[in-house]
Amino acid sequence: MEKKFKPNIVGFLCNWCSYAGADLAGSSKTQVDPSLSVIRVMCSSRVNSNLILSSLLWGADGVLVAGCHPGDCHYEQGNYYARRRFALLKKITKILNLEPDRIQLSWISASEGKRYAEIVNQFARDITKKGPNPLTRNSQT
Amino acid sequence: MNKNIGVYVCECGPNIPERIDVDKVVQEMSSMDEVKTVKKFNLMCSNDGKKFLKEEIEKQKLSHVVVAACSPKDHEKTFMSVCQESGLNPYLFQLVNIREQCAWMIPDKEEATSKAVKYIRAGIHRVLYHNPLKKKEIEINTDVLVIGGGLSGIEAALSLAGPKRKVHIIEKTDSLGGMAADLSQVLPHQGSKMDLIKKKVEQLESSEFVNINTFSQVKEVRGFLGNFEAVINTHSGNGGVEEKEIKIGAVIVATGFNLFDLKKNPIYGYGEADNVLNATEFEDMINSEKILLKSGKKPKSVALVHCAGRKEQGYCSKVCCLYNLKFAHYLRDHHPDIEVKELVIDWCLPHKQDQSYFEEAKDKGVDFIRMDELLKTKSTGDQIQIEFKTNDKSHSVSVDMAVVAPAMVPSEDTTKLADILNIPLDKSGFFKELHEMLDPVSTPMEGIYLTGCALGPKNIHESLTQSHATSGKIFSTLVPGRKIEPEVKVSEIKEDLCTGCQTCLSVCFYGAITTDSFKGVSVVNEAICRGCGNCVGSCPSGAIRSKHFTYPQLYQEVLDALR
Amino acid sequence: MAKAVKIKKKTEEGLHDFLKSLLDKEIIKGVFILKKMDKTGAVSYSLITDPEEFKKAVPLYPYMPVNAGKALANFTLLGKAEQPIAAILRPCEIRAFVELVKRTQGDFENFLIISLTCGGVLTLKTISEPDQDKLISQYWESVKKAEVFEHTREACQFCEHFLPLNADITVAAVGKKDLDEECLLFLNTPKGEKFAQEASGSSVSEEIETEKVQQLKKKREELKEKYVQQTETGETGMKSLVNVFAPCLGCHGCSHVCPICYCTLCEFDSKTLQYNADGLSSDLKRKGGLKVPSGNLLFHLGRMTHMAVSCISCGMCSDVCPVNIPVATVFSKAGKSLQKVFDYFPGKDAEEPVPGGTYKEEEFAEIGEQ
Amino acid sequence: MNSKYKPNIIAFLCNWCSYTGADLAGTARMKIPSSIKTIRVMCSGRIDALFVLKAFLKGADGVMMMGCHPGDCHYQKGNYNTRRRYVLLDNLFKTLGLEKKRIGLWWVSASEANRYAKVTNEYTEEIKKLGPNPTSEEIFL
Amino acid sequence: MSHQKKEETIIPEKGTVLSAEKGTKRVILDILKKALAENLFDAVLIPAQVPETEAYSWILLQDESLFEWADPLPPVMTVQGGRALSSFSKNGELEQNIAALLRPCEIRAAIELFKLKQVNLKNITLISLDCPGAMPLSNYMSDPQKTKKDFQHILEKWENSESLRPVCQVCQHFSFIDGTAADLHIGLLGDKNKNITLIPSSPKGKKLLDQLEFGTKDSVEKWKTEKQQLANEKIKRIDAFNREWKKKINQANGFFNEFNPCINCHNCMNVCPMCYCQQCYFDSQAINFKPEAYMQKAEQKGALRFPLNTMLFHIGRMSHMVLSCVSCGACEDACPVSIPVSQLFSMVSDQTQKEFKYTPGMNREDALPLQDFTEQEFCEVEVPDECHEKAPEEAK
Amino acid sequence: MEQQNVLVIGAGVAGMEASLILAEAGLNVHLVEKESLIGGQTIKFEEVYPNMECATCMIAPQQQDVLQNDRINVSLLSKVQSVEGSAGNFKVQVKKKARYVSLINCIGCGACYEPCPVSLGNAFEERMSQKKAIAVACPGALPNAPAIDPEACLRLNGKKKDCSACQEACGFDAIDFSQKDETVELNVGAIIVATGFDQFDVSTLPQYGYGKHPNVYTAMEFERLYAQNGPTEGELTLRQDKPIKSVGIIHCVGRKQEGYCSGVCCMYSMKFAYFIKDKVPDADIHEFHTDLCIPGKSHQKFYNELKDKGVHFCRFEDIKVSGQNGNLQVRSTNSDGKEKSTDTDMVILSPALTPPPDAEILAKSLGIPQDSTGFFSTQNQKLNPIDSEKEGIYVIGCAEGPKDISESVSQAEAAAGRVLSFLQ
Repeated sequence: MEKKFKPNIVGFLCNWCSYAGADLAGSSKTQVDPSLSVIRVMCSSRVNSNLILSSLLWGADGVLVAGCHPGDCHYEQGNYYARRRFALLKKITKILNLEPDRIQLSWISASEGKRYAEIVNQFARDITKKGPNPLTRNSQT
Repeated sequence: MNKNIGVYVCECGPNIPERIDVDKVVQEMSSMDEVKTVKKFNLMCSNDGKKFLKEEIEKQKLSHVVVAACSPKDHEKTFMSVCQESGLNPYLFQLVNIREQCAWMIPDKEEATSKAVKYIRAGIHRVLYHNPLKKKEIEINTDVLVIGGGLSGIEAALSLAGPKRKVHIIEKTDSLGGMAADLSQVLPHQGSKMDLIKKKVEQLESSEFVNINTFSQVKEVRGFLGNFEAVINTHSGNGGVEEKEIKIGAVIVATGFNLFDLKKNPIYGYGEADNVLNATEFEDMINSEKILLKSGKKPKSVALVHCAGRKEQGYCSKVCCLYNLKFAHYLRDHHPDIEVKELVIDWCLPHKQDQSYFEEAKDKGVDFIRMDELLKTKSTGDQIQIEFKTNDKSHSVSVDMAVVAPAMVPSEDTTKLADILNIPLDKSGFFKELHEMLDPVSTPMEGIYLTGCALGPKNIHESLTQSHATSGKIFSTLVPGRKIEPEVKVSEIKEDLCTGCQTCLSVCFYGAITTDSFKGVSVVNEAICRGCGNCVGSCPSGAIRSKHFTYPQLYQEVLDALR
Repeated sequence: MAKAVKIKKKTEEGLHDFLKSLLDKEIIKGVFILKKMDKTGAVSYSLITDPEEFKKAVPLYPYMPVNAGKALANFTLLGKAEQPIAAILRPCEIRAFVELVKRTQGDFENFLIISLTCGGVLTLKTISEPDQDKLISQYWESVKKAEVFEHTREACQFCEHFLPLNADITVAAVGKKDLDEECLLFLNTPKGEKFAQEASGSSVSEEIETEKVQQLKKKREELKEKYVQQTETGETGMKSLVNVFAPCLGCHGCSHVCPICYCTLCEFDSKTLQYNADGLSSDLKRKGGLKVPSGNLLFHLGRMTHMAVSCISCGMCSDVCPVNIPVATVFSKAGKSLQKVFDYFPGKDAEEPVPGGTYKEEEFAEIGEQ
Repeated sequence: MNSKYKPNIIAFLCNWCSYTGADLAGTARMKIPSSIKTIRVMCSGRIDALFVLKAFLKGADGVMMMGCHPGDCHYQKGNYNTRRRYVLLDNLFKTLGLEKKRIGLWWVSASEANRYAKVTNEYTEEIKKLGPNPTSEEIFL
Repeated sequence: MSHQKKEETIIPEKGTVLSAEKGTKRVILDILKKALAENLFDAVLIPAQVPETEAYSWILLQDESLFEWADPLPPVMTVQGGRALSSFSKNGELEQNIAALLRPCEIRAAIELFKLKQVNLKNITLISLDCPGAMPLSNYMSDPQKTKKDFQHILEKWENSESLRPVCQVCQHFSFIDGTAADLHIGLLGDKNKNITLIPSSPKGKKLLDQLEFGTKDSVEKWKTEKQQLANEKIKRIDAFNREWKKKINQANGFFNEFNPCINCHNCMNVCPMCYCQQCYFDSQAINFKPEAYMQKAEQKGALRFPLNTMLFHIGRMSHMVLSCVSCGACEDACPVSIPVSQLFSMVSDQTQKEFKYTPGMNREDALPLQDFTEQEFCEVEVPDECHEKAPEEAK
Repeated sequence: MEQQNVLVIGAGVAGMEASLILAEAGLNVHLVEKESLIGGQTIKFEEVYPNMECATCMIAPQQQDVLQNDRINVSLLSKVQSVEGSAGNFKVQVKKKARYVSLINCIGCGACYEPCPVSLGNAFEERMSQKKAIAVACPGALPNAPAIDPEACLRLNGKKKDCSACQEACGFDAIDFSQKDETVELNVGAIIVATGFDQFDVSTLPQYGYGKHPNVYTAMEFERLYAQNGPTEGELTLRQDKPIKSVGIIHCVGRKQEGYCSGVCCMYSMKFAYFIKDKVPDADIHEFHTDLCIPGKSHQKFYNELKDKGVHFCRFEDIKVSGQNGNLQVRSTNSDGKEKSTDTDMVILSPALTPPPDAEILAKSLGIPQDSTGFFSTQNQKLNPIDSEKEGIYVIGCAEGPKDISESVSQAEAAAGRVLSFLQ
């Protein structure tokens, strides 16, 4: 029953830039890899380690956090905090023995529909290449 | 409470069925617990669709509604208001985006269908965790406090004061008028005198809706839009300080600017060489109509030196070029015997009529000299020698008198006031606007506005425009008789769980979180919170909840994403 | 005499096979059971759904990493299990689960509860012992003989309720000499009987409470007396209590692992009982010295008022204590006394109300009237 | 024991019966020992076991719980629960070898000013005999 | 936007050297006794042995008779001192002047907690001392006498010993390194056990020495040299230590294997000074789900471990407090199943703190890493890497 | 004022801001826009200086608010024909062109573009890409619905009267050929003019080589070239395709001719340098400027930063662009008369901002004068910067003169303030 591996990717998108960018990708009929499931949050700063770590431990093959470009945050500074928290998390996930690029932070603006598609497709390709998150089958998580 | 969820799949004409097997979606969803009904509809956002949804909610006695259609950016509000009309709390509704995020993105029908199922299922699970949120209304005070009695402050006060809105204006000096009152002419190319300011001051003083406090400063401001309280200290004549508290709905900061201290850099020769004046001193000379050297003689030549302090401060003050031109015009018009040399780095004349003003000066015989960098100003006996560099070569001119145009710098109380008002400063030390482009007079603290040179160097017409802009903002947010409705999806702190570590406080840009020092817990001011959730992300103990984006709600989405 | 099934296999194997066939045939969707973890010797509870994973299951392993009653409650806190699940629990774990179900912290539905006549569990510390296997075979030898094994928990050593209540199926272990030859499953309920049809054994009629079992019960009762004596509580009142709990770090591990302590935020962790500057000042003035963090005894006594009446004496609390305080023994002592007063046996019946949540008008009439 | 010793007694009174009774005692100018410090609660059922324990461990020489007589509870049955709670505490004190006299439960109705005076005086005397609560000096609690 | 008043840190050159003939501990206690007698403090926070038992606990000591039980350097760390300090000082300014005698890691925890508003340092004088490390709590609890003897031996020799807790063996901050935030440091090194050196490290500390009429006239060079020697040894050890742990963790399932025996008692969190939350997020109801969700996971994985979310707890806790971890080892001491929690956390925190250029508890003024940011940092975490320097924009 | 209605002409960033504030204050706003979409020029920009923020992210929420606000009545494809009356009571005739697409039915799915047989240059994209006769200006345009260009549409221009390709493709019955141009009369109390700007026509100055050399771009062309939602989706693909090694950006194009400094070109020219450095880090970028006009507290920092990045700044007195085979040469003369020649692959011209071509007509219908530059004049340049010569009519944003977004927004808010203050 060797089925082609299709990853499960969780994408946290900020409402103002990245979600709008994703919408633009849709309304421009850009093809985007379906393995990413979008979860809308108001600001990338809402996404903290609790959300990302639990996604990973519960078997997400990849987690994408996308927010406004630095300086563009609808709430002025949220994405800077998001970035710091993310930098910390990158360190932490290392000890889970996961490839550090299973989690990704990207800046996607509302006009960057194409970029959204590129980032998601590339990320999905990367994750597919990496194969399933070993934790998906880890009974301890 | 019984959970009766209604799930409606919008076909969006051919858009969704083209790529998604809607019937399959409907079938999958109907097997879910707590889903009372699943139906598809051709176009939910049409009037028929809205009517249909309304009937369904009423007929089926739905407790929650999930609509799978387009992006929330398009029709979230539409369906929320349908819910509202049907007597269902609009926050017990979830819009699932299967058009942009599935149908239009995924060419493979099977994949798109299963993705849509995933999303809708997540939506159903999520909506079960929704709470009925209620809009709140807060009574407001429409009065306004204007800090600073300069031109900007006066204009704002005049524009705002009226029978339904009182304006308190406070000025730290003895009289209103500010910097502009000392100017010889404000309108260089039209040459009219500046008694207009006087008129405006008189108008203010005679208004029954304006309360003028001179010799006064703010000591404390607390509260939020529509409900501020300010403590004002007024220095009475005998050295005592009188304290009073006023209630206002908005604050306008119009504290103006200071001039760069030319003594900070010896290259300007100010304070060392006689007959090196700064712009204000020269204005005084014009006002007294006597252009004389220290010796009492009339100068034969005057140099107007631009851009003093620009390099030190790191910005162009915008107005200096024009007022130097004004000086040049004045000298040529009234003292044609004085030779005028103007030492310019870059002309900054960004107004449709300023260039012609420059051309006119040129025609009047002003000697414009381009310099790349000023090197030195020194006194050589009777004369002042100014050395500068152009095209990598050194040059110098000698004149009898030099007028140096200093940069505009933040006024001295800026930092203190920023602390009192809890608003940020920018890197140049001026107040920082909420958004440099789109919100140039607001601050992160809703209800506190900025105008004029408190924000950075500005010319008079810009300052006036901004004063009107602040009044526009206040007119539209603080309408007499109306209440304000703060954002509903705000953060909320569970007191029991809060440890009082104030992490949330330090990450909140809007100052919406304060500490209850007695209880040792953080408190969200819902009137200020914008609902970004940064505090939630920062709280280690999960004591903060961002309404409508709670952990359980997001976790439901995560779980279904991983199915 | 009770209905039973006899399988001609080593007890643990027989049980293993029985459960595996249930799982293979999808009669049950999962088995809640102890499982050896890969590589490391650690054992933990798992909900197994994949028959492959089931190979690593060790249903009767004498180790209790967590009171399974608490784990099951965690699983069913927000609703009942949708599909049938078999759960292998020790008698005290079932009692814990019952107590939690009473407090609506869990749901019994759809569980097939399998238990055993319990010889106790080894202490948590033994898991890191190098000669663990030897210890375990020694353990089983003593179980066969219905003896008290010295490396089991203190609470197990004096546990007289080692015959399960509320189990659908009971595995005979204590005092069963032929543990290694045959597997005897008592079928206590119609549900147990129904599921046991899948077991490849012969129906028999056997006695659960054998002579050996009764002997062990008596032995354990005696031991209880002994251990309670040893804790010294009650001899010199407050002073001895203080001394018993003196090493306490305030880690509250005992409450965290206690199946009866189900609160998400313990009152003793909350702000209610924290010192403020004023209180500190007056206490310090009065006593001339103050232990900090304070409230140590208040925590233990308070916790006792909250749960001692429902204490099922599983011994998790003692085992988890980093400073070897015999928490379980003290609590068992208090619990036993309280349970007698209220005529309450914790974990007997999920329908029976908790003593704190009910009353009889006629009881304790003399109180308050003096 | 020093005859001048004045114990510290905390009394939790239910609002409807005992507190009214205590008030009545006051109006009637009855002599109530000054050692009694009353704390009003709406129902004796609100008297948490922790209130009693905390008062005791903080060094109260005696803790009194007072409520309406059985059957008279303003909230129908609160005092039955109180009684059970008292039994629990009493038993705990006994089992652990603590001085069980330091806590007590009395029913005092709104009209029983006399009873209130009586029980408070009696209890104070009893506590006086018992002496100060050793807990109040104990550092290592 | 309140601005914390800066307290300057003096780089100490001079201090007081006192003879320790009577025994190091006695001398320290005598100093404190003197300070109490002269009303320089109202009370001293110090470890003490509970009479009639072998247990140690923290006491706020006011009555002189209690000095009999006090022990400035007990063989074990029971409750982490930072936590003890927090327990009574977090709810407002104290009325008493209190001196707290803490190990360096406890001082650092106290400073971190101070930043998190869990300790109010207003009327507290922090006194630290050179720390030889502590013995594992479980060893002490099973054989107090032997452990005490071993510890005494270590204290005399100041040599590394395998019997110390592993994190203590590689502790870099066992002493006053470069401006710890205590007010006064007591150097036990320097003529080991013959003398003790009092080094003032804040104006408060200096004033205290003056008030005690010790002054600051003696050179502290000797202490400095010895301390440096010991530090160098430790630094060598820590590299090997980190390497070894990295290797272990980098094996397949390394992290999970280590935490496998976890029984979810949360002792590690409850004794951790930096886990200051009332209720741990991982105990909260936020991560409770319906049985179906768990079943779904179990089916996905083949088996699902109970108690649920044990690993999430550990990794999540790590993400919450690793930047503030002072490697005090309390967690490991409290673990009933001997998981090397502290060693793991210490390894991770060592690296993470370097990344954030932050050493917890060194300085009262440093902003906590997650309450702060700069615009130009960590650009490398964005993908695709778009690290263009932004136009200068105002931070706060 | 009797009328609580306000007319706002132009739905650019200034017009939208003014409308939103007035609507929030409780007034009814008629927002008249000549294009088929709102947002004005700002939405063409990928990023705006000085903080390099994404313009779409910045503006989109505002556009949404305008479209969803009950108090704002947006008329697209509309122009003001005539104005009568005085402050407090203006009667305005607005001519509204037919869109031929029902905004109520259309959901913006875009099914209609494909079958349309007509292609033409997209003016929104500076004709750098093609669009169909029925199309939206760019992806993400708001309102998200196409319009039919009646001159291009075969059915409407009579070339093929039975063409109904789009109508057949539409699943929502949104295409309505029966729509007619109409004129509506509005009663308003005040008028806010926010008609924006146009760009100086660089083809009138041959020395810049625009039109002759394909790789000479105007600023607006470059904005679209760079935009993610533009014709090349943000790729810097030149008209005459070649790798970009060197770029010349020429300031002050048309300044002399128009007689004023536009005040924004220096900054946006530097923004271009920033863009190019971002995409092609090795590229040599030359900024040819006369006077650098970078007022404002954060602008100079932007300049300093670029200089640090190695962008060359060169002051010129005279300049000329020539070229051969796609290689461009910029010859500049400095104030000393020294000549310098620079080889580039691409030249971007930063033209002056000018009044839109129909300003004159509008000025006449409104009865307010234009000044010598062609922008609307205001009462008093310094003390009443937004009040036109006629009471009740306010001029804001670039309709009043060249300015940046920040100033335009300030003026918009100020105009709202004036109207509301007047009402008080």
